[in-house]
Amino acid sequence: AAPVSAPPAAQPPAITHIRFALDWAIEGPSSPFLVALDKGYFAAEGLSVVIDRGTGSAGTVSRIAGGAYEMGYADINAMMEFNVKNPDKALQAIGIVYNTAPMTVFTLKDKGINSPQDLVGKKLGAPAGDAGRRLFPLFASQNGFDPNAVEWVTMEPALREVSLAKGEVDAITAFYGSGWFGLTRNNVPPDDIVAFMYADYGLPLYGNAVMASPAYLAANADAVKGFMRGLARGWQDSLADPAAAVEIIKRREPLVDAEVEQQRLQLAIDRHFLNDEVRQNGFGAVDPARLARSIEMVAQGFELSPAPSPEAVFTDAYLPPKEQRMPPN
Amino acid sequence: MNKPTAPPVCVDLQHVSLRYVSSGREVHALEDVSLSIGQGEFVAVAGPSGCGKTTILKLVAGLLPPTQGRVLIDGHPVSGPQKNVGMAFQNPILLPWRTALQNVLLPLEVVQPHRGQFRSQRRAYEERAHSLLHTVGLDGFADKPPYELSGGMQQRVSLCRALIHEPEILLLDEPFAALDAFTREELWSVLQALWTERRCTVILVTHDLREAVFLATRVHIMSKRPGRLIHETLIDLPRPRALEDTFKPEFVDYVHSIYGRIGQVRA
Amino acid sequence: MNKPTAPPVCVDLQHVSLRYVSSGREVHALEDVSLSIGQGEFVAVAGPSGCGKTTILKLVAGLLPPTQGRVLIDGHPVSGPQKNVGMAFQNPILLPWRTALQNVLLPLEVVQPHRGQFRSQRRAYEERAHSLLHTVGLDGFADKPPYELSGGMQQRVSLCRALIHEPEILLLDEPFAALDAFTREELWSVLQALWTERRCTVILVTHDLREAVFLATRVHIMSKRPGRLIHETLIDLPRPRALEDTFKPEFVDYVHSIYGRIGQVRA
Amino acid sequence: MNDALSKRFRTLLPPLITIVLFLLIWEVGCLVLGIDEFVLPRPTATLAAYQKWQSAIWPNAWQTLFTTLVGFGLAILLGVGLGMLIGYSALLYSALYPLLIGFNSVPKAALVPVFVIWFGIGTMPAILIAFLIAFFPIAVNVATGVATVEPEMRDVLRSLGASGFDLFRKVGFPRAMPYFFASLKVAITLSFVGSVIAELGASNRGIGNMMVIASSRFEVPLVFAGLMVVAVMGIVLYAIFALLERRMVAWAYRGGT
Amino acid sequence: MNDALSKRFRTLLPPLITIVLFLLIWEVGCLVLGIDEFVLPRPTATLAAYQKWQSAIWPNAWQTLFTTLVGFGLAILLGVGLGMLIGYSALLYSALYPLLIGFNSVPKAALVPVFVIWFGIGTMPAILIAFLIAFFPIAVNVATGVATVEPEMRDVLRSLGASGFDLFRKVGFPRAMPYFFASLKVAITLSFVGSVIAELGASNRGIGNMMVIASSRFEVPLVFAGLMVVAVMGIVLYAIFALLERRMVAWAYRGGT
Ligand SMILES: Nc1ncnc2c1ncn2[C@@H]1O[C@H](COP(=O)(O)OP(=O)(O)OP(=O)(O)O)[C@@H](O)[C@H]1O
Ligand SMILES: Nc1ncnc2c1ncn2[C@@H]1O[C@H](COP(=O)(O)OP(=O)(O)OP(=O)(O)O)[C@@H](O)[C@H]1O
Ligand SMILES: [Mg+2]
Ligand SMILES: [Mg+2]
Repeated sequence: AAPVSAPPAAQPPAITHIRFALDWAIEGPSSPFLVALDKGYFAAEGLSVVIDRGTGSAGTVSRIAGGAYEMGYADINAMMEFNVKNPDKALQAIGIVYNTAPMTVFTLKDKGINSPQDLVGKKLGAPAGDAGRRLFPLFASQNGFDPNAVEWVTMEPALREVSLAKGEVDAITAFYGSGWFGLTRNNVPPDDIVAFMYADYGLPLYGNAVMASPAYLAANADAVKGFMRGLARGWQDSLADPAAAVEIIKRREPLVDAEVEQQRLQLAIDRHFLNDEVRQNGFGAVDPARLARSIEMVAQGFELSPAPSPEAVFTDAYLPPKEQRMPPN
Repeated sequence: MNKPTAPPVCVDLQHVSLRYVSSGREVHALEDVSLSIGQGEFVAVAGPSGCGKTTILKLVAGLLPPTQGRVLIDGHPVSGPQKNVGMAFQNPILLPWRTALQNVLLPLEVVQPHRGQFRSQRRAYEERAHSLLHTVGLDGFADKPPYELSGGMQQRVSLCRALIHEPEILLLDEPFAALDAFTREELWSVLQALWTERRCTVILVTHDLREAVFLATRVHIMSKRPGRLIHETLIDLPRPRALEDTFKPEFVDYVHSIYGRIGQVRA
Repeated sequence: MNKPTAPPVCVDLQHVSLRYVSSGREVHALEDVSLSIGQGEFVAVAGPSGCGKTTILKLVAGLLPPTQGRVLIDGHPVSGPQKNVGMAFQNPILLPWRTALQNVLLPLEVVQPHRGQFRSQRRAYEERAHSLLHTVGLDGFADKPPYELSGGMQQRVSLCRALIHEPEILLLDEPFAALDAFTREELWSVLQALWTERRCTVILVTHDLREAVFLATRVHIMSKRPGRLIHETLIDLPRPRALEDTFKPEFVDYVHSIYGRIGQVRA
Repeated sequence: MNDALSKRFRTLLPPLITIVLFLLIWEVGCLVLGIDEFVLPRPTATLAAYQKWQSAIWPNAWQTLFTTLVGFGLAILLGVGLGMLIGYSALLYSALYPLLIGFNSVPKAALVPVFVIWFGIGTMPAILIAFLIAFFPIAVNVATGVATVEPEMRDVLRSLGASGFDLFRKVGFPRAMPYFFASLKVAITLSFVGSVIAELGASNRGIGNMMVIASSRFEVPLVFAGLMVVAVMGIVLYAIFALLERRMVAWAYRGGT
Repeated sequence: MNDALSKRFRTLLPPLITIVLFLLIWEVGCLVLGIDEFVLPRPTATLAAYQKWQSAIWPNAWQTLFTTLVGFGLAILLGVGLGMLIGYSALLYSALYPLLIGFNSVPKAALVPVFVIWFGIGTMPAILIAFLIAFFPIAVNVATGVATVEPEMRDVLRSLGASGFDLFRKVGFPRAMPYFFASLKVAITLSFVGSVIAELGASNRGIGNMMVIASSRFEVPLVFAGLMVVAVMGIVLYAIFALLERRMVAWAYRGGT
């Protein structure tokens, strides 16, 4: 808003408060945000940021749209679905964090499922809102089998890997990191784990992204730009020194196990934060062609019509210049 | 008592009938009862068990509305519980979470003007309660809960509760039934003294005709259910009446004549 | 009654003392009470309110253990509730979820041998209950819940409950206190007939000395708390005693002498 | 006939009015405050969702009702049994109460995973949770009812030489009935909650399962339609108990103003 | 002195024995049945987790205790108020009960998202859920207590011309105390459940939050350590109420066997 009287030049710009919602609990992969917060990168932009944990992408999207949070971090595909169902409350993504979507089908060696097609007739477990489960029809059709040929069992996240390990279900869908981690934590030897990451099986989707409502973005363009600048620095720091990033996480949430979170973070970096596209385009950006294709696929998978336009889904207008968001070497 | 200088009517039952209805069936408890009681009168009511004596007291207290007829107090129809009434119930219904003393104090916590002064005057009121308990022979039991008192003791506490706020109308439902003869007679004298002093209007339900004659200015006899008032005896004995007087012929005559009346009716 | 052919002792209190302890303080209710009651005897106990009469009944029923001394029934020490006892409590404690009839039937559902036959004999038992209710003048009230009965009616139901299982020991705690004189006297005769027929052992607590003399073979007078038995009168009047007999000089003498005794003690 | 009808009408009127009022306030409140559908759908939106999905809702509702009733039945049996024991015995009371309190302070949702792993996903965990969540209020109230029986009433039976069990059957239990029925009102609602949270945690069927699926699809009105169905089932069951209560403990409510 | 000590010891012994026994059975059962730690950790594993994370657990525990107590306090206030109203007025009873039953059949967890959208993540939703889940049992029991007051007792006050409020204060309320305390035992446990489920859904702090974190790492022993802490807090609060109860409603338990 325009100031009533011109501030003296010496005075720092007014502080903007931002309530920011994460997608899930505070864990290693949340480090870009917490590192930026902890190191004062947001404060340096004149922002006062509060970061709260989330309970899954669906919840986070609703909370941003509902106005409890100004900005947040959630699965871009879930956001698209929400946008189509609530057109007047649609959100917009302004920076991709998970460049490779993490949705994965996990199974175990002894289940005899060696390719996606072997899932036909099997029992799959996942929380109802799991992105992998929601997008499974897409995965199935891309891989040439009937998505209705599997049976789903709904379960809370904590039960998923255990159920697979215990033989309650034949396969699960999960984010790559948490699924891998959950199975190994439950004493499944890494060699026994079979994973079909959607990204490797014909679904070039994007994953989690920073988002906000277009109205908010328009009204607070400078603040949002500042936020993204700070976030890019947090991301770079996390990549440069994951151990230090986990230290920061641990300070914020003393309950986490540093070693575990570092594994998680490393996994996220290797699989999702960094790939050739990111190395080329920098943090946050999209490849317009890939985005368009992925929107098309998601619209088909979620039976969304009309399919959202790429401009409505994503804008790079708030990202800092490319050189400020390149990964460290 | 029925002289030209008759006192103003205090309690007035006009052609009162009462039917209890429960699960569809009716019990006809009172039939056309008319009873005028002057202010300061002491009326005793006797009658067979289940004839509606307690019901009459409840009507006067405003705990029950009559099915037919009217109940007036000081000329005003009774439409609900009254403020200036003290009632000793047939069962001494004491509140188990209160000590004997606290039970006696209850009316002072509820009835004006005491209620307003209760906090400030607590000491004085407790004194009063203690002295009442003393009068009925319950020294040392003030702090007991009711369930640690014997039946007769409970009844005496309940009597104190009816008296403590000095009500204008006193309704006593067989208040001495659980007491031995001597304690009972002591309390007759206590009650008589109290009444003489305060001149409140009293309705006493009793099965003891000596009690009725000793205390009352008028004794009413009721018929079997449905209860009607079938006989009235004015007791024209000098006051104060002493316990020795109960052996005097006039007294014994009154008792016998009432007794005979009841016998006739029952036969 | 105290002849060489004295019946075997049924209820035997030997130097019984009882102290109630509550919140640290003691109430000394009974002091060194000794009382032997032969089988088939009818003992009346009178005494000032709060002297421990009810306590004695509870001791005999095994509801309370004595603090000192022993209570024997048929020679066996009482260590808990007894099976062959019928008790009419001072307050007619009726179960509100049962009708009058069901309240009367209660002992039959609990006490052997009735309990075993209760289902099969239900009709007969209900007959019996109805006829008992009829005897006490409660025709037509069998299906009422207790709270729709008058005080005296409740007491009569409670009396029926004490009688229905034909107990060998009958403990009656002021069973007629809430009844009018005529009903009461009718019930005296009923009780006397019943006792003559069954010859159960009865302890009757009462404040009515005429009642005591009319019914009992022996009348005990108790002192004030701590209660002691201070006087015993054998009532040597022929049976069956009729209500008219209560006006006979022997009868009146008994009453007066006991009355006098109590007066002396109190003075 | 007409009279009976109008009487029934009069007993049904007040709750209908409040419920309609409640829904009205909700509807208008949402409209006036401009609350989004994905936050709190209006009753009309909920109803629309119900009508749209009706045929999908009912099989789930029956499943939930079934697990609830089985769990609730078990809760009554064991709650009354346990309540009776701790109501009677001061020793058992002091021995078991702390354990029970501790156990009940723990969210039952935390036990869902354990049960699922033991019994598999499906009906069993839901029944168990419905049972576990509901039995405690019953036990507490029955225990209180039994323990607060007037000793005078107990003496009536003791004077007949009645056994402990007779005492319970003839006095303790009837005397505890008002407490028991009060606890049923709480327990039946908790049973539903238990079933649904178990289904939320892990299941293929039931209203809880439907709710998670709906909420993951941003079908918030459908979530609320599920909640409404549960609420209505709760009300219907309550009405049945209220009838039973009116019959069985009329004596306790005899003062009814 | 010694006597008082040994008396205290004797009152504490039975619950200690049962709790120790319970833990023992759990421990041995897990060992014998070979139950995996990630299904149901043994008490010793739970204890180990507790000791390891102690310093991280307590701030969360205080947070949970705080929200629980605030919610519970509100529940007492409103529960007693509402219970009194529906206990007294047959009209309000019939008007409000069905609505309340319906509302309480709905899992409060379903309201967490709504509250989060309104109040954000944090203390407020937890307090509200703790309150909402706990007030109903209190209201039901207080209402039952008030409605079942013996009319004879009520008449004692009515004969004095007492107002409705006097009636409540002098008879209804004291008479309802045994019911009230019975409901507190249920309500305090439910308050904890409410706080924790709200924290599971939405909070940065509290035992519920800790449980989410722990379970997302499959640190099941830590999840159970959190549950144990909640259970212990529940037991401690219960002990406080039990003391209060013994003082305030001794009259009702006078038959104490
Ligand atoms: N609440 C009630 N509901 C139904 N009937 C009742 C109720 N109270 C009393 N009655 C009936 O009304 C009649 C009169 O009762 P009431 O209590 O007035 O008698 P009473 O003269 O006081 O008798 P008692 O001397 O035995 O106390 C009785 O027959 C009784 O059954
Ligand atoms: N449960 C109890 N706890 C403590 N004290 C009690 C208890 N029951 C009775 N008492 C006391 O014991 C004494 C004797 O009581 P009891 O009931 O035997 O008297 P009673 O002779 O039956 O009197 P009443 O004629 O008034 O019924 C009384 O002083 C009473 O206060
Ligand atoms: Mg009466
Ligand atoms: Mg007595």
